[in-house]
Amino acid sequence: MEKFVYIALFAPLVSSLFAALFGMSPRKTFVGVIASLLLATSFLASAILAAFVYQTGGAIHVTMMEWIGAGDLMIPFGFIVDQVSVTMMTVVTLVSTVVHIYSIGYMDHDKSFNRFFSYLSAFVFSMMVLVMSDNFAGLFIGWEGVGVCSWLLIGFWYHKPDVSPEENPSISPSWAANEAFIVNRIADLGMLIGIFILYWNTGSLQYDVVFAAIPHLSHGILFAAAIALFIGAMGKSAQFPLHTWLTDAMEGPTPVSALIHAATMVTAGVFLVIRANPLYMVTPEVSYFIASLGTFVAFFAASMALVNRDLKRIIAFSTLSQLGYMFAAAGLGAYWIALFHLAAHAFFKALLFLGAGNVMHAMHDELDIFKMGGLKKSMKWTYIYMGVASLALAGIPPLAGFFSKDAIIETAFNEGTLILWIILVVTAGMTAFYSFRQVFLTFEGDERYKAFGIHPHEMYKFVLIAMSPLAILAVIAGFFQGTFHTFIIELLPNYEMSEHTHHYVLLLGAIVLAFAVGGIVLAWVMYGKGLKRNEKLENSFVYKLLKNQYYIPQFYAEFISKPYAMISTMMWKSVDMKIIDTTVDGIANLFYSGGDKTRKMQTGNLSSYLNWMGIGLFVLLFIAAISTVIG
Amino acid sequence: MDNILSVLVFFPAIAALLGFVVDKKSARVYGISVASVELLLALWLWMSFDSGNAGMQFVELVPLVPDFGINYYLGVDGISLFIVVMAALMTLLGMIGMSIEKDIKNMIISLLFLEMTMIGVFVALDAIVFYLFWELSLVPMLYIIGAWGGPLRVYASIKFFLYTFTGSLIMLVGMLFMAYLYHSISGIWSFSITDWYALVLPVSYQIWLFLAFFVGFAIKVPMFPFHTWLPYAHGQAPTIGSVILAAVLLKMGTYGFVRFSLPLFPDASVMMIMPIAVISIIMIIYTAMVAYAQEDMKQVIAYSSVSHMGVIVLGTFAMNAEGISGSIFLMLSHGIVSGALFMLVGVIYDRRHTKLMSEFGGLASVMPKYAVIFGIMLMASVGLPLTIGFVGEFLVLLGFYKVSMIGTILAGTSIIIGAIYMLSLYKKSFFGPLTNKANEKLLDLNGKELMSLVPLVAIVIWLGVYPKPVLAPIDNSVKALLTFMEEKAQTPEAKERIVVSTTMKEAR
Amino acid sequence: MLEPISVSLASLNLVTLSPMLIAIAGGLIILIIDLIKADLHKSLYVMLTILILFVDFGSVLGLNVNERGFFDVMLIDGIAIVSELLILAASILFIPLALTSKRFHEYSYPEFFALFLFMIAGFQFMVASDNLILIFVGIETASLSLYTLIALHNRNSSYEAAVKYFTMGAMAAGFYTMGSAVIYALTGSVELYQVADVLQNRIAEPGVMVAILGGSVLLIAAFAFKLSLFPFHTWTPDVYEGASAPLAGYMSIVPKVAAFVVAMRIFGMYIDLGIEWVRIAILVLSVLTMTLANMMALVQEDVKRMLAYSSISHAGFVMAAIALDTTKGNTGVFLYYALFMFTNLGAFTMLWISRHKNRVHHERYDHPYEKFAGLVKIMPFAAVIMALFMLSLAGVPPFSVFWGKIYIMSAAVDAGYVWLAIVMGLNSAIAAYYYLKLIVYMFLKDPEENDGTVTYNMTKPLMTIVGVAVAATVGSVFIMQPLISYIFYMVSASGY
Amino acid sequence: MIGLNHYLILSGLLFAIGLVGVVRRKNLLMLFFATEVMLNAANIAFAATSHYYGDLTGQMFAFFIVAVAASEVAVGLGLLIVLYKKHGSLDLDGLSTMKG
Amino acid sequence: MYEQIAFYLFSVLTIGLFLVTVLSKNILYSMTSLAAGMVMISGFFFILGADFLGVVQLIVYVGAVMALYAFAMMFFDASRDVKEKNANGAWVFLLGGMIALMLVIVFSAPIYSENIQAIYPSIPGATNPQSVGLVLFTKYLIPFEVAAVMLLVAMIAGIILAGKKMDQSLTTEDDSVATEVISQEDEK
Repeated sequence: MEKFVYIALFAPLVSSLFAALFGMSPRKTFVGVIASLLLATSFLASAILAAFVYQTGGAIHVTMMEWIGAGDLMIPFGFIVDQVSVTMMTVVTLVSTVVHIYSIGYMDHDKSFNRFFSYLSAFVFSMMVLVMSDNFAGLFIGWEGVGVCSWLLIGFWYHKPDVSPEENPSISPSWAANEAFIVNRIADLGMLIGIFILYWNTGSLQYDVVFAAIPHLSHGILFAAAIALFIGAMGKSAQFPLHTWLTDAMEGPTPVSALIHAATMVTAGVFLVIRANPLYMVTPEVSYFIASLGTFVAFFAASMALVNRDLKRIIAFSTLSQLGYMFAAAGLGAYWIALFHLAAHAFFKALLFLGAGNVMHAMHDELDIFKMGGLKKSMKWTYIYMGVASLALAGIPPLAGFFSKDAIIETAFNEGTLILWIILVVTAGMTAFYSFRQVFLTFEGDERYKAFGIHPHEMYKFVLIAMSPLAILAVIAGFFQGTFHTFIIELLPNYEMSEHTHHYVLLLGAIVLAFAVGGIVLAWVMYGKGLKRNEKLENSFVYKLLKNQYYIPQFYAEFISKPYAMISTMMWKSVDMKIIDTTVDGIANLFYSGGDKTRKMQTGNLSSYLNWMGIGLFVLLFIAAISTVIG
Repeated sequence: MDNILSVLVFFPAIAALLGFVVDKKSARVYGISVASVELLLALWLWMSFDSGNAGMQFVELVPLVPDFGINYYLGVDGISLFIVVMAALMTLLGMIGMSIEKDIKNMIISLLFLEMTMIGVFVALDAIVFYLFWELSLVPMLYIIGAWGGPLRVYASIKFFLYTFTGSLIMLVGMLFMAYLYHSISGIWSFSITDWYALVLPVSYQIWLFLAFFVGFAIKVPMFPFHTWLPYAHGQAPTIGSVILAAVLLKMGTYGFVRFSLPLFPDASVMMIMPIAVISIIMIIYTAMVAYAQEDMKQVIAYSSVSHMGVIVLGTFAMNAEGISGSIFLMLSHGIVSGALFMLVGVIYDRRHTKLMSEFGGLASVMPKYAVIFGIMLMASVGLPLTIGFVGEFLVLLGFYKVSMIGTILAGTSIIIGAIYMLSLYKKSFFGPLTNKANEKLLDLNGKELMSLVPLVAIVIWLGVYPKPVLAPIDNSVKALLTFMEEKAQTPEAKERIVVSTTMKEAR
Repeated sequence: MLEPISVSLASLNLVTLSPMLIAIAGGLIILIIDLIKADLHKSLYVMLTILILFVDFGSVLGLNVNERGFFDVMLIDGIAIVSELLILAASILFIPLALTSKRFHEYSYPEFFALFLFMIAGFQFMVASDNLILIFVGIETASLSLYTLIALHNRNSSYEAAVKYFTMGAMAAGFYTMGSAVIYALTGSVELYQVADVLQNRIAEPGVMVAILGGSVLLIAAFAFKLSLFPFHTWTPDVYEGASAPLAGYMSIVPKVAAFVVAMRIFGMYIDLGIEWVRIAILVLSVLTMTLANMMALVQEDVKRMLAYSSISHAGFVMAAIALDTTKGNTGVFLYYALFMFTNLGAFTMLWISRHKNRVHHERYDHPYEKFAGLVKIMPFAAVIMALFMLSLAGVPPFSVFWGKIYIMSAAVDAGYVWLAIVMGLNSAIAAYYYLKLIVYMFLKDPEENDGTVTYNMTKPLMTIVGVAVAATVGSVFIMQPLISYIFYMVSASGY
Repeated sequence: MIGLNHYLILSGLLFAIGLVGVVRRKNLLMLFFATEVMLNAANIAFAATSHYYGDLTGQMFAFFIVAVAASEVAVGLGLLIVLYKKHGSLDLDGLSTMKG
Repeated sequence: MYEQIAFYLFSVLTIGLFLVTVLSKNILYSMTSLAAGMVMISGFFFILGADFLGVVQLIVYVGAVMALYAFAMMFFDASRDVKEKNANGAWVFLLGGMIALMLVIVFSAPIYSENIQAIYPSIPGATNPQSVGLVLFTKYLIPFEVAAVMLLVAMIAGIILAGKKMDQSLTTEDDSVATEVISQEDEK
């Protein structure tokens, strides 16, 4: 089985390097094809591994080679394929494969076609390293690797100029890329600290060693480690307050958004919490904090999605919101539910994004849903895909989202955290509303795009076919909940609803469903017949607050970026050049000007020289006389 | 070949002397050939180096002035070995990539002399010989900066020379005092470092001596607030000068800490951990912020060097094998990465004769290869895993965590603000639309430049993925060093702080 | 009536006189040759002088250590021998500089060479005695010759230099005699070993200390003039500027060495007697000298004048070693000058080679910095050699002055004067600037529009001298061991 | 009684007078006179000490000082003559071309 | 008593005469007073029993040195008043006065000591010149000879410096001949 591990892991790398070979040549379709094939290979290998793990119930643990060894630290390139990682691997490779194929069509006209595949495959490789690694350092490799790939891919259209935030909140792809990278770095520092804490207290970074040592550690240390690691997770999964980068990351090509900023990378944080569940199990206060933050973000993001006009940003907010759900589950101890939602979400969210990509492709990169409408005629399949995905997202049975999200909400109820439950339920309603607001505004109603002279057309056939696995999975994934449950709890702690909850399960489901359906209906009422703008509403404070993302980006710009730049300039111009350097030069000049002054004693006049001798003699005599008197 | 170190040291010097005879047009090829041979010799040294032996190898000892205890005493251990190899490598690559045409012969001769001094510093085991090469290295550098530099070159070169010279004279007094102490205890005059190691000094003496050495090393590193010569030197120096300066010359300071300060004054070193950590952290954050404010590409990298050197110093004073090995590895990686970055800036400077970022923008579309290599080096510079930059930085921060968590968090901000200035540099220069007409016709990297940069890229990735061949001998020597320090330390605080790794404990 | 006194010739130990007699006889021979046949070429005299000096050198080498001669007036101890050897070596190295390709006024006088030899004899008497009378007469013989040699360069600035030097020298002679008078009045003797004995007994007498210190001050002032310590140094730059380059270089070594020996004898005596005041006074003067001279050197526009200030600073540096009054310190004095000699020889020879008959580059200076601008482009070798000497003077290892510097700094550290060592170090750093300035001109600036600037005076003998200087400057590390062990032996044998 | 100190103080005063002359004089010839005064002051000190200790060394020193003074006059006047030929004056204020 | 009168008389005279030497504006007065002062100093020598020294003083100073100065004065045509620009006259006197004060302090110390044994005492029964001769030609023969060399140096110096050859600098003359000679030598 080891060779499948390596195939699964390295096929994307090979794909990336292969594409990189043609990175600077003009578009070559076969690059995309081969990359997709390699990704498919990786998916197959992952599937085989999944089957193997499912059958045997055991894990495959390989150590490729030693990486860093210094002092007592020993970090290998070790990979573990167990229930959790194999789930992730399968999801990642599946979505990746679809996205690769999709990209062949989507990036059709882009002159950096080959480069795109190189980056995309590199991302998959990093993600695989992230999920497969058997130690924290290896996780960190993947963690940073996906960060860089995300940077590359967000900034893929680097040649676009910077514009003002009013025109485009993300300013430019390169700006958004940098923002994403830097914000993630902030979180990575937390993660590093967490790693250090674990190393100095357990002497290793291997998951098994670390987790085995946890019972022997003091609570304070565990608390610190849990917090630090979670800070890392917050960055990657864009949790408040580090969330701003995710919406800006929509500057990247849409397949990228689908793969990285919806299905895989952003879930790494959740993955980390799930992976480190032994740690979080013993730190309930941290877990509770995670759950609360997750719930908050779920609501917070959903609220921003309500009013947004940007097709991709709406989906991005929804991703944020769903990540919140996952954290809520993980924080409440329902790790397997979190993982399940992660997987299900990956499918329907990727589908949603790819659908959005189709729309963009058709609309010549127009993203404002207020300028769309009535696309269902020309883009039937896309409408279906996006509808299905939105239904799944809204949690309408029997689609995947219903099962997973409902389980999370149930968990919140089960844990007795009623406030969380209420918020999550409300959020579910909001989710349904904004999803369908978007769908209706895009596909229903009058054809507003005509005013802009756009002639939309459906995506290539093969692309639509490639998307179908996701659509199918979005529909049916929910039915595998039970299987998944038995499979995953071999590794993860089991989480069952209590009797009490079982009692109310139908009621709870109904409430959630009611909210979801209510959201959809509301959306239909408001936007089903076309765009009716409500000036009063749009000018209200809340609307503006939401539209401006609670003014958080502006806050960051005004109170962090600008002061940072200002202080930096001040430090350079005032401190470094004025104070420090001037002091140094001043000391040198002191001697130089001292020389200029003292050379004046050298008048050239013999008389003054003789004077100096006389003075010298006198001073010496005087001091001699004084010192004899004193001494 | 037991005297390979002497060969390594004097081969370039002799070649430089003979270089006066070589015709101007052939000078570059001559220089490259000599540097290649030197690199091969260095690699041979590495091959014949016994990684299992933590002590000094290839030792050569010839008494020069026995009455005054000065010996020609060379040796190499895991700590110095790779810096020597790197010095040889960077000299060669720098020469290959060099675009200077003016007075090329003088440049080649200076470079070869410089190579001698650089290698000499790292293999010297006699304080006076060390000092000799240390000072001598200033001279060719002075010439390189002053003769081929920018408009302020004379100011910059003199500032560089005088600043370093002043610091090292204080260090010289420290050395003399050390020799005096050795003499008054043993009755023998000796300047050999290994003899000095045996000397257990009272803590009060250690502190003063530590400070004397510190001044010399700190200016060379350069540590805040003694760093202001560096931006000038880099800003004005020609590409090759910056490459060598950043890659090798700065490492002399940090190497000095490891070679002198730690083993000679273990108690003082432990007492000084906190002050030095504070300076280092200020240095890391402050200069990184200053780097962000720069308008000149080269200055960004110059200030980033200072910031990275702060990390190196921090690691040195972590007092555990992880930190010190990491800091030595970081010396190597910083040498390679910053060297490469300076070369890259040189590439664009050769084409456009400006380094101002505002002049650029959108370079990625006209110079894709250049952008790729720059990007790789940038990522190595910000410490991306699987590049050479990560290993050292990770180990240093990991090691220093043992000393102070707050300190580590503050120092760790370097990974954030490092990313900020590097990415903003990259964005300003490479991303965005191609607005400046002058940039439209820029040529991508040519063969010469690729030849000098691609090996560096290869090393960046090779040592990022598989650092063991380098890290293991370093670690071996560092562990021995720490064990030695722990045994020598007198104060309980020092004994406690100095972490002897478990393998060494078991060996005991 | 008076009894005739019979003195056995053996007891006079006339061999102690042989070196001086050789020099004096040599001077006379030159005068006689000139009388017999006029218009002989200077090269004859140069070679004769060198031969005589070689013989002299040999006779010094043949002397035994710690002998007295001629009623104990002569004192041939280790430092006398070492310093005589240094004086002779420097003389041998400097006199061939007369063999320029262009004619210079002073070398047309055979008397020049005679005076040169008399001057050497004077210096030799000065160092080979501890009798204040003989020291005085020796100083004056040497000085009077030197004044004349300077003036013989025959241009306005050299008269000015000679007159300044002469006048201040006369004043210093007054200080010296007055100081000796105080010592004599205190002890009834002018021989230092007896003076030391008597002072030892009298030092505790009430009220006498002011006289002891007063006497020491007068002597310090006198030697501060000779050694150009602040504020008695003012003559030095002017005299160096006015004198020809070879003589200026010579003056920076030989008179200094001779004066240092006497200073070592006199002030060493005071310090040995436990009179710390003298030590402190000398230390303060030497630190002031180092620092101020360095500062003034920073702002000079002429290389020779810069070197003049630099030699003041070097003298201050070495004077501090005298104040230490340890064997190592005193060894350092000679070691320093032995090493400094070669570098300075080289530097001044390079100036001499580049000397024009008239001032081409500057209305006042012969060797302004601008003259050397871009030298590396015109004559790379000359530039490298000159740079080498500058680096050596700046104390960059492994060139000769560096070894002297660390030896003296080490002596300071050993004696417990770490602060002094640090001051010395910082001063070297200041000094580095003005040496670098020349390097900057030579290497980093573009040449001026003047061709043939540099090798105007070049001849093979001069090249040879430069070669010797380069070899010794660069290879000094290999002669360190014999030098140190020999000088240390000699100095400790004489009890300093 | 006149003691040694009387003579020495006299010597000191004469020395100071000579010094004033040296410092003050601008005419080189007259400046040389002042140096003679200084040397003679020392002579008195030597002769007096010699007398009071009954020791001849002081007289020897004085004798040599006289010799030195005479030699200095010869050389000094020689210098003055060349100088006078070139400058036409003995004013030392004219001797300040070298400065700084 | 007699000695005291002589001492004070001579002292006042010497000081006065030397002050005239130092302060007079007329070079002739100055020189004459210097000569007179020298005579007075020889008076001291006679009082102190240094007869030989007194005679030497008279011969050398008043005879030789003064004659030299007189000749020089004629050469320099210095019979008129010398104009001296003394910008800081007061300062000079202050400095001189302070140094005088310091020297007086130094010399007021109890310098004389009974314990000091004369090393070269006057020979009883011999005259002063005889004693002097005896010491001078034994112990101080070497300085004496060196003084002879010194005088020779002074003589040579005086001759060359005052000589005609100094009037014209050979350096600045055209020296193509000399250059040729040397370059031929070099070629060999």
